[in-house]
Amino acid sequence: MNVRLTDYRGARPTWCPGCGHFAVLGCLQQATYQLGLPPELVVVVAGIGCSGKIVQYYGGYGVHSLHGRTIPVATGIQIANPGLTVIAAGGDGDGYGIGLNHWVQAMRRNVDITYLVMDNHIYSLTTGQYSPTSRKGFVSKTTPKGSAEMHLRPLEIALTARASFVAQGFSGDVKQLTKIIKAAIEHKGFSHVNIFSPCVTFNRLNTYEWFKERIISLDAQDYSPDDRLQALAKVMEADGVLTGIIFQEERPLFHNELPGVQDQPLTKSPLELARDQFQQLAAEFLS
Amino acid sequence: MNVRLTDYRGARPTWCPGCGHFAVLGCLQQATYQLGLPPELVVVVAGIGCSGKIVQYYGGYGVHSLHGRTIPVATGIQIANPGLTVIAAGGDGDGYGIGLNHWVQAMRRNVDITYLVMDNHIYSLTTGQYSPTSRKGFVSKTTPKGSAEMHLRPLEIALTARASFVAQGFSGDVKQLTKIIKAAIEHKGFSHVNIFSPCVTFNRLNTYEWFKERIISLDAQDYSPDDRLQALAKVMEADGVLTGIIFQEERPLFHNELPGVQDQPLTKSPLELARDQFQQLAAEFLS
Amino acid sequence: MQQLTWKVGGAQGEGIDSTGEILGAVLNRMGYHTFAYRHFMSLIKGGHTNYKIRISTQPVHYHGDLTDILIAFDQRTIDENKAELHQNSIVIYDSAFEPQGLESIPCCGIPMRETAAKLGNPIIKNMVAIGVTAAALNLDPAPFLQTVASRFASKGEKIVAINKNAIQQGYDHYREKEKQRFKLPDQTAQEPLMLISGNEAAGFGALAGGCRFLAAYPITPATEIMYWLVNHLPDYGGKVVQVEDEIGACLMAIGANYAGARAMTSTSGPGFSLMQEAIGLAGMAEIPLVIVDVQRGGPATGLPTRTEQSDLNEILYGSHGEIPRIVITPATITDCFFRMIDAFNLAEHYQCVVIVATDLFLGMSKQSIAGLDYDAVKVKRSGLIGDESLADLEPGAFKRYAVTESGISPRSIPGQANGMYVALSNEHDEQAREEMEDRHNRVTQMEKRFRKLSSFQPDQWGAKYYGPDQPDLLLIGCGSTYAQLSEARQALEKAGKKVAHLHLHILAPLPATSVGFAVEQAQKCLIVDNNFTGQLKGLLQREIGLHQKFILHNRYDGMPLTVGEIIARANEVLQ
Amino acid sequence: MQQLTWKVGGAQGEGIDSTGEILGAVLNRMGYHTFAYRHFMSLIKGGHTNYKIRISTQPVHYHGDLTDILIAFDQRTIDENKAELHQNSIVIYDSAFEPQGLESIPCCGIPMRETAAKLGNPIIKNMVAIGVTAAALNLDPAPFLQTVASRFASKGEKIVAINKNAIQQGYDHYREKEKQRFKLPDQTAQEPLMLISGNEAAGFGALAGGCRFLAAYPITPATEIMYWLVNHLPDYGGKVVQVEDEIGACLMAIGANYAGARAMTSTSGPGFSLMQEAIGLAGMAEIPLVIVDVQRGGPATGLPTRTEQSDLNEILYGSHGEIPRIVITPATITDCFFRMIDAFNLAEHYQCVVIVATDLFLGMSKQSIAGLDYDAVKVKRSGLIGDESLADLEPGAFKRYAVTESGISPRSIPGQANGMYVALSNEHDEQAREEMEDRHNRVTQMEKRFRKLSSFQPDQWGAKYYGPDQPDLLLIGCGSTYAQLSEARQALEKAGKKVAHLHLHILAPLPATSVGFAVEQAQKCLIVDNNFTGQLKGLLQREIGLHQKFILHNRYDGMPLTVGEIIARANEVLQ
Ligand SMILES: Cc1ncc(C[n+]2csc(CCOP(=O)(O)OP(=O)(O)O)c2C)c(N)n1
Ligand SMILES: Cc1ncc(C[n+]2csc(CCOP(=O)(O)OP(=O)(O)O)c2C)c(N)n1
Ligand code: SF4
Ligand code: SF4
Ligand SMILES: [Mg+2]
Ligand SMILES: [Mg+2]
Repeated sequence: MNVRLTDYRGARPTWCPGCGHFAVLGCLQQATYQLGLPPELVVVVAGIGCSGKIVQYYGGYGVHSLHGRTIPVATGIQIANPGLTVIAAGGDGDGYGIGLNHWVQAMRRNVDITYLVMDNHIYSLTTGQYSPTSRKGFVSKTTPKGSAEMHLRPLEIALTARASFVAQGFSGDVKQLTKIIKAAIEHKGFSHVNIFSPCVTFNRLNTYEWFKERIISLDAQDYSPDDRLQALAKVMEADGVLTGIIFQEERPLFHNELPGVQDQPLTKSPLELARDQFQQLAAEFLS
Repeated sequence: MNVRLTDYRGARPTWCPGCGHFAVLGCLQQATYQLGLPPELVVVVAGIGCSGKIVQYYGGYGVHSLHGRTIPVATGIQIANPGLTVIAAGGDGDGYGIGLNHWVQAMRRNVDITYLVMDNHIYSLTTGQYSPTSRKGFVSKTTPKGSAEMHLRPLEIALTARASFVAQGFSGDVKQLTKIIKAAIEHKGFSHVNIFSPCVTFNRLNTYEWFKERIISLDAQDYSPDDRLQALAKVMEADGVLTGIIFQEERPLFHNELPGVQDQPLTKSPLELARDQFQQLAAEFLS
Repeated sequence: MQQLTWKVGGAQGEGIDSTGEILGAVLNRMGYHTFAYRHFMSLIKGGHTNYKIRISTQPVHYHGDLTDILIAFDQRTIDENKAELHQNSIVIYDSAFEPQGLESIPCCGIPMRETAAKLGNPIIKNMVAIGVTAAALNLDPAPFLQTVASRFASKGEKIVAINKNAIQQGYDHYREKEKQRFKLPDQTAQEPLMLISGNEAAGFGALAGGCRFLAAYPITPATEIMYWLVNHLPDYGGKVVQVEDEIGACLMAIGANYAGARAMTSTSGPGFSLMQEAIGLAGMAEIPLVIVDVQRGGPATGLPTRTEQSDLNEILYGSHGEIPRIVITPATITDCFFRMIDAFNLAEHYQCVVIVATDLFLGMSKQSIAGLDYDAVKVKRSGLIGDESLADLEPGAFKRYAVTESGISPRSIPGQANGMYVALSNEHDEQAREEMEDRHNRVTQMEKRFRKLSSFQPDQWGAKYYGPDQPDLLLIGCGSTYAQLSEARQALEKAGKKVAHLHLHILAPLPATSVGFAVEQAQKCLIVDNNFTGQLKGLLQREIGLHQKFILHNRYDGMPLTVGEIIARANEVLQ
Repeated sequence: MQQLTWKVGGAQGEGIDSTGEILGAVLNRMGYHTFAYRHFMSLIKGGHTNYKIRISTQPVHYHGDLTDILIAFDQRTIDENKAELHQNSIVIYDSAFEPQGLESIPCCGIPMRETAAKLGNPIIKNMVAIGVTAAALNLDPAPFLQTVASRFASKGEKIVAINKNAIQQGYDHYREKEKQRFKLPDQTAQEPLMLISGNEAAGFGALAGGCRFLAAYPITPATEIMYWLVNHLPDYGGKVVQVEDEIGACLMAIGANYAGARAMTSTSGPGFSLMQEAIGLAGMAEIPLVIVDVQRGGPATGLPTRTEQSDLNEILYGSHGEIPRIVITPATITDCFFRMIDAFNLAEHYQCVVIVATDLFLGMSKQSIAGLDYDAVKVKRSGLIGDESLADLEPGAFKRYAVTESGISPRSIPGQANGMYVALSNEHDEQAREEMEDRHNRVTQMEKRFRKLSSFQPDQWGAKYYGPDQPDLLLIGCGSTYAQLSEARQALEKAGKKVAHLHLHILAPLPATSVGFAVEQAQKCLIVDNNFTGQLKGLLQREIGLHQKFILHNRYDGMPLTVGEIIARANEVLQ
């Protein structure tokens, strides 16, 4: 196997110059490259949003799913063929708004996928409405007087929904982000990675500077990500604006826990029933 | 105003004898009666499930909504007329399965409603499939070999999603449950009440006894429900099986934070524009 | 054909279903053809439920209009079922109550509850009823005793003994009290009969058709498909996931299909409505997808325990925008099995959504059927590009949505080197890497997607014609109304009427040639719809025209159609 | 009618829209009738976008097939728009590039970017383009300078000065270089014209129709309705919520309606698909509900920035089970305003779902319209039972779903004493307290719900006929194709053809009398659909019959229809 970094290139990105999403794409390409995962074994499932276009710009297999529907599609792919590396990727609106339920349930199931949320605190592709992670008071096209809602805390939800890997990165720190994405992919189980990925066109509040001024990096701290409650305390203390690997544990994987054969992917199981198998099944109906 | 307890009676319940949901109905009737809320000012919005039938048996206004869709309907009613007491009620499948997203978002918004989840750890009306709160390994019609998923922790999610009131009751303790429901209704903001409400027909595991043996009541403890992180710690420590008021805080209400008049309900605002209002609006389009 | 209909009714939670199931099992084992229909309510205990079995020497696909033997545990059973009784019926009631309103219909009280109570458990009055039934049918109680013994074996000897005792006492009670006995003809079927419901048949058909993944959410009356598959798929390399909702279920199935598995979801109306957006994704991204909609009474939560064919419109026209789709309406329980195999083959071949529309009546009813033919099961693979073909291509040259003459493009599966592409919900070009708004490309791709089905020939098996050419009246139905329509047609034929029957097994693409020809030929057409607005009639009007020939007969009270009402309406129209 | 078409094109993010908006605003203020169409892509920067304005002395509802003046910032603008150019067009391009492929079409290079760059900000090349436009149209630059001054006032004097300077220099450049100038006739409209988009008109219409609550989720091309309402509803006692998804949005609107507010949701295809189940709830529980579906290119995510009338099927037939519904298709921007008022009155009167189907073309285009008539706005209340009537009843005697002759039952609002009831998604009886599976009740309630609309007379304003009786060809369309159809009809008439035009403003219940009569009369009918499968044609076939008369002309590349293609097709058919 002789992969080059360029093998992970898809279409030419159309994001605005300076968009945080470039870094996420680059780090994902780096991470999969460094891990030596051939692109044909990587499937990116993306939502709808500027963020979701990452699937078009990454070079592997992919599904550009519906708005908010990355996780169930990714889950279906992962269960069907656990030999693939499945990455779900989308925006904060996509994942924490319309798609939140799928995300929460996938975490407690511990589906073996990596979820990258490119969190710019705004709906960008639809040209600027507040999102679930926008702070209260955020002024946007649909909140001309400021949003009326307290923002959602993705890391806290991920922790209490029992994600087995929870991390946060920042498009302004690609070294750390690459490291995090690598660790997330390597982690067996649901890896939740929230990424502060500024929208330079519509979000004038949560800019690179805004994040830089506030972010506390766990890398610089003496922190061990093995206690869920402590992780929660840490996240609350930092008001959610911290980066690094926040929590990690080993837990049985959903596709292994589901009854059924484990030694080969679903996609490889023979489709035809042998005559005796058929007759045995039919015989169950004989009263 | 001269309300009697019988005024809160609706249709005759068809639940199985011994069903935990009877207690929830009774306590809700007691609570609203004791609070002196005339039934015409109470609106119950219920989901689909055995639990959801509570709306038919309670005597006020009600919407028997769709499966998983109590919260948005209740929110619409509450915003339209904050003079009403709006109670959302449904099962664990309804609220923590299909309907989870609406619930999480309503908590951070702090919509001023009370949400009663009648949590029997199973889908009952559909005659016994595991639910999001069923423990891993739970055997049901759809999990003949035991469920493959870690269960959802509603209290932890409620806490991290920033519910301003979080409590848990038990159908086996109607005194405490009535007290909790009263407090929940009196609380201004989103009140989340999870209620262990055993299904005596389909859930042979999580019986009254099962709960009784495990429940830790906060009432007997020196506990003050004013610290979110501490509440989380408490809940985790008890593995979620504790009762009482777990957390409460005062926070601005969603309908007040939304721009618009606050002094009268939406439903009372005049529907016709005066000529000058109309012309002023039209004039905005003159270039 | 000799036949008899039997029904037992009481409150939910009284073991009505198991009474029926045991009788059905014994009769089926004896070689009788049975068809059983469960009537129930959306509550767990109380209310009224009944279980009806039609017993025949020939295959029957319907439980019959009338009831010969009614076993009533309560007055409500009599009230709700009186209309089905006739002068030769007998009502066997629990003498714990005094039946009202039976007028001249023969009846016989048996102390069912009392007998059971004396045996220590009033709930086993249903076993007493089984004994009563054996006696009334003039059958040897032995096979019933055996069946019960094996069913309850795991519960211990004591339980078995009590139950057997109850049967025996019921048998004796009836023989003591009542002379009127129905004599079933001797019967031995050629081969052992399977007793199977439409839902089970659909589950089994899916497995046989190569399905290895089901993602679904529980909903009446579709959940039995899930039950069957969760109990069997894992043994054949498959998996089943109960998802958080139907949106997720449909998308999970789409994901698994994308990854190369044959995957499906099963649901009923409310869940089907939630899948509308996802259906569009499968259509746009050309991902095979099989959906079974076991229709129930609508709208909204509607009548969850009743039957209706009222999702046809949404099945045919749901989802925003436009995608090609195949809609199959199995007509019988055996059909449920075979049409699922077709569904998977077609979904893969045409890379499109295939919706199999059954209903509560077909899905939850149980029928004795002659063994399913293994040799008739054909899993046909198609459209998948091989590793070698991909290896022959320049890197990146593979065109997932290549514009071909057939409209069908080669499909790669994740894991295949050099086959990478993005399955997009946005419009896209052949290359399938990024979204594409270009209008010429749009036209090409839109036409390509819709061209796919031009090679599909729904007339091959999508419309079946029974009866004389150039009939005075053509009965037209689809799906589960088959049984009643064919019985009605036969009765009308016997009565000397020139009536034919056209039955639709495929609604989209409509077998328009066959339908058009049949309609042309007929004087008038009576379209039988199990819904309010006449959705099948609407479809035929839209696709065929000739509105003036179409007359609607529809039923929308949640019950399956009766043979009698169709005959009556046909006679009315023929006048 | 004198007229001229102007278009500016470039990459997204180059200020193309504001160029068009400023020109539109100035012309509108001068009393010209304008119609502006925005062509854009589903990305934020780059790609190709253009803004086209048709300028006329008479009201126009469409931006025209051709382009007289094309201002091109890049070659792609020329490539994508060349087909609209004619021999008398002029292409004014930024001399930063060398235009290719214009053959004999006159063109003129102006250093737009360079001029802007010299002024210190290359982005204001769009202001240079405005100056160029003023010169090309032979207009005084003053009003442009004023408009820009007031638009940018908040940004400070320096910015204003640079922008004005850019306009002036563009003006001067063009006058120096180019003689060819288009002369607009003098024009002063009777009254000041409003420059308004279909989405704004729908928002304003909703407010005027009594809407006080909007719950919605952002989606192109519907979000502008939300913008308008969020900026205005709060001042009139209303509120707007951006919900977590469209399922929640629809249900929140249902909740608010149940509570007595006039409430709505607005969306486009993908969101509309997600609302299917909720629509059934409103139908079953008889809760008024207004939904606006601003259609876009489908299926799935499809072509989010392009127009299509491809949700008609789902609008008409979506949701499982059966509910009565009203479907309104506004034909013009003014119509968007008034039909919203109708929608709210009808939803309340019939206690049903009213779907207003517009599309991207109608929703996002901006037109100069003569002032909306305040006196034509009528908020009609109906069906609400008074407190006194409730007080007169025995406690618990109020029947929310009373079976009336009209099918319409009295409705109480939470808070009203003695009016308590449960709005159920399950089947229910008149009393509306608990679910009810009884079959007779089912029939009664089903018939009651569907009887409601029998008093609705869609023929009153749902179908409008233009042109001669007994035409050789009848053009039929619905919604936004009105403009092109009516221009085509007029052109055909001028050419001596006997062509009429029937336009549908209501699709359900279909104004079948008018349509049937018109179709009967016509030799042939050309049905114009802005979708692939001919959804309007399908509807008419289903409801009217006479298939042999129907010919389809459809467009499905995401663009609005052109007048020219309709004329060409009509001539073809007339041969
Ligand atoms: C069902 C549905 N509703 C709405 C939309 C419109 N839509 C497209 S992207 C988007 C929001 C994107 O925001 P986010 O997920 O934060 O991604 P970003 O653009 O900020 O990267 C919305 C609302 C849609 N495509 N589908
Ligand atoms: C969209 C939709 N999917 C599925 C169903 C079927 N359904 C009805 S109730 C129910 C589960 C009820 O479980 P829960 O909410 O826990 O209530 P319980 O009966 O246990 O009180 C389901 C799946 C439905 N009505 N609608
Ligand atoms: S709009 Fe924002 S999120 Fe979208 S591409 Fe531009 S910078 Fe990135
Ligand atoms: S089935 Fe369970 S939840 Fe439903 S009514 Fe009976 S006991 Fe209660
Ligand atoms: Mg975002
Ligand atoms: Mg439950």
